[in-house]
Amino acid sequence: MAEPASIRVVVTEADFDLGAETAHLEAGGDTGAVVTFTGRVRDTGGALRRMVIEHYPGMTERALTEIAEEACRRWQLTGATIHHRHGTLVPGDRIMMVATASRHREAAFAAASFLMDYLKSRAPFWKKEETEDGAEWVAAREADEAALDRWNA
Amino acid sequence: MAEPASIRVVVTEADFDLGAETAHLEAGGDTGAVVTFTGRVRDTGGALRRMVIEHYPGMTERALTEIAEEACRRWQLTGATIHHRHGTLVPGDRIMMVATASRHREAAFAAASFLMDYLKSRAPFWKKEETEDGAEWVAAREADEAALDRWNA
Amino acid sequence: MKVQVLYFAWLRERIGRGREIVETEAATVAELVAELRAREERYDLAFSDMTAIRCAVDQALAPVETPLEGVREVAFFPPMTGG
Amino acid sequence: MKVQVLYFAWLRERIGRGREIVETEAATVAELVAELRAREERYDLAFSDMTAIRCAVDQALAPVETPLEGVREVAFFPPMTGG
Repeated sequence: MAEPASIRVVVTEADFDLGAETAHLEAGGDTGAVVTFTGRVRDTGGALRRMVIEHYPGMTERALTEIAEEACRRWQLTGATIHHRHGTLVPGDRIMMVATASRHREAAFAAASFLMDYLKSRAPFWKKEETEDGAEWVAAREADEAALDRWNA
Repeated sequence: MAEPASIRVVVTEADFDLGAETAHLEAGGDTGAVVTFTGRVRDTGGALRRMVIEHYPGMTERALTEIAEEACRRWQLTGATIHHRHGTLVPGDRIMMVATASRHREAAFAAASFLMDYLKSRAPFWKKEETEDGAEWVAAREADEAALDRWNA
Repeated sequence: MKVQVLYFAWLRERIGRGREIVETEAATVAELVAELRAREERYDLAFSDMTAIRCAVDQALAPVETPLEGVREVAFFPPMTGG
Repeated sequence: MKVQVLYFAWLRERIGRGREIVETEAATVAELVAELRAREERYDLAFSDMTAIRCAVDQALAPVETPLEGVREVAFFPPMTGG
């Protein structure tokens, strides 16, 4: 039998080290493929001053862990990591990352994409963008909600 | 108009730094999403002693650059990186990585998956595995060739 | 019974607080919302379009029809925008 | 004409060399393969199953029907296994 996948969920104001997180995931002997996704605050034409990310402490960690566990049920993963920041960020800052490890690339790609789709619409984070014209809560994209459908076909 | 995507292709015996490569790709102001894939020598039950990767100098760099350029034509990428090692590796060593950067996650995921599928079957690398029972060239997987079909539907 | 009620993002801003203890006899989350709306205008305005609001019961997403019996924590917030 | 011919992976091992300059009048890659096979048994064996062999002409993948006119470099190798 394969070892159970190692799940790691971190919610913090601090930045992360993608190389170190990936090296950690690679450590299992049966890992042949690691896929990562990194989200970053875009500098939308210089208009954005800062982004504030609010979350729901307690539920956030629970939701992210459930999403990671679901990914491990759907694919044969050796590990899955989610690291999401909250607090105040500026353009260029990293917002979050997911990483998935598996024997082969297909499972790692599918699982990373799945984690992102679910995290976008099912984990309790809210982004507020501040420009010189004021502050505004980011609206949810319909495309993000629709993206979940492909995992339930 | 968007700036042209920055393409980076490296073929070397040396290992790479995933965090540094990703940070390099993130540097563009319009990059919101970076997806990476890392391939690694699996420790298949302790049987594998080493893996030797042969390649076709000249054609390799050309093929990888063409694959990256094709990805930039198909998706709106801000950057694409391919780093592939050759020479002698041992279990646990990293073999290669691709990274793609874009405004949104969908393009970055699709392009990284595309790069991997094409690289597997169209870039001139050959793997030889050495166990205590001898050495054997890795056979191409039919699934890898079939994976190209989905990009030409 | 006493329920801890939490508000996030623009819902928190409109209501003017992030959390409060609510004494209620509501049978469901929907009834709790009706009670809150009847209480003050800022609640009434904040909850005026329930299609723009999501709900979590004891830290798990749940529909507004969910019974409140035995529930400790209810949270209201707009659709999530993480990632 | 003179063409540089390269062999990789098990094809290189079976033929016993990685590259050579071949003097040929072959019109296509397929004709070049026929000439090589006629030359020595190790070539004949190495090229006995062309479905297991891929070909590059001037460093780009190409079918064996490709004309040799003006070509500087032809490479033969098994299906690729990178990544």
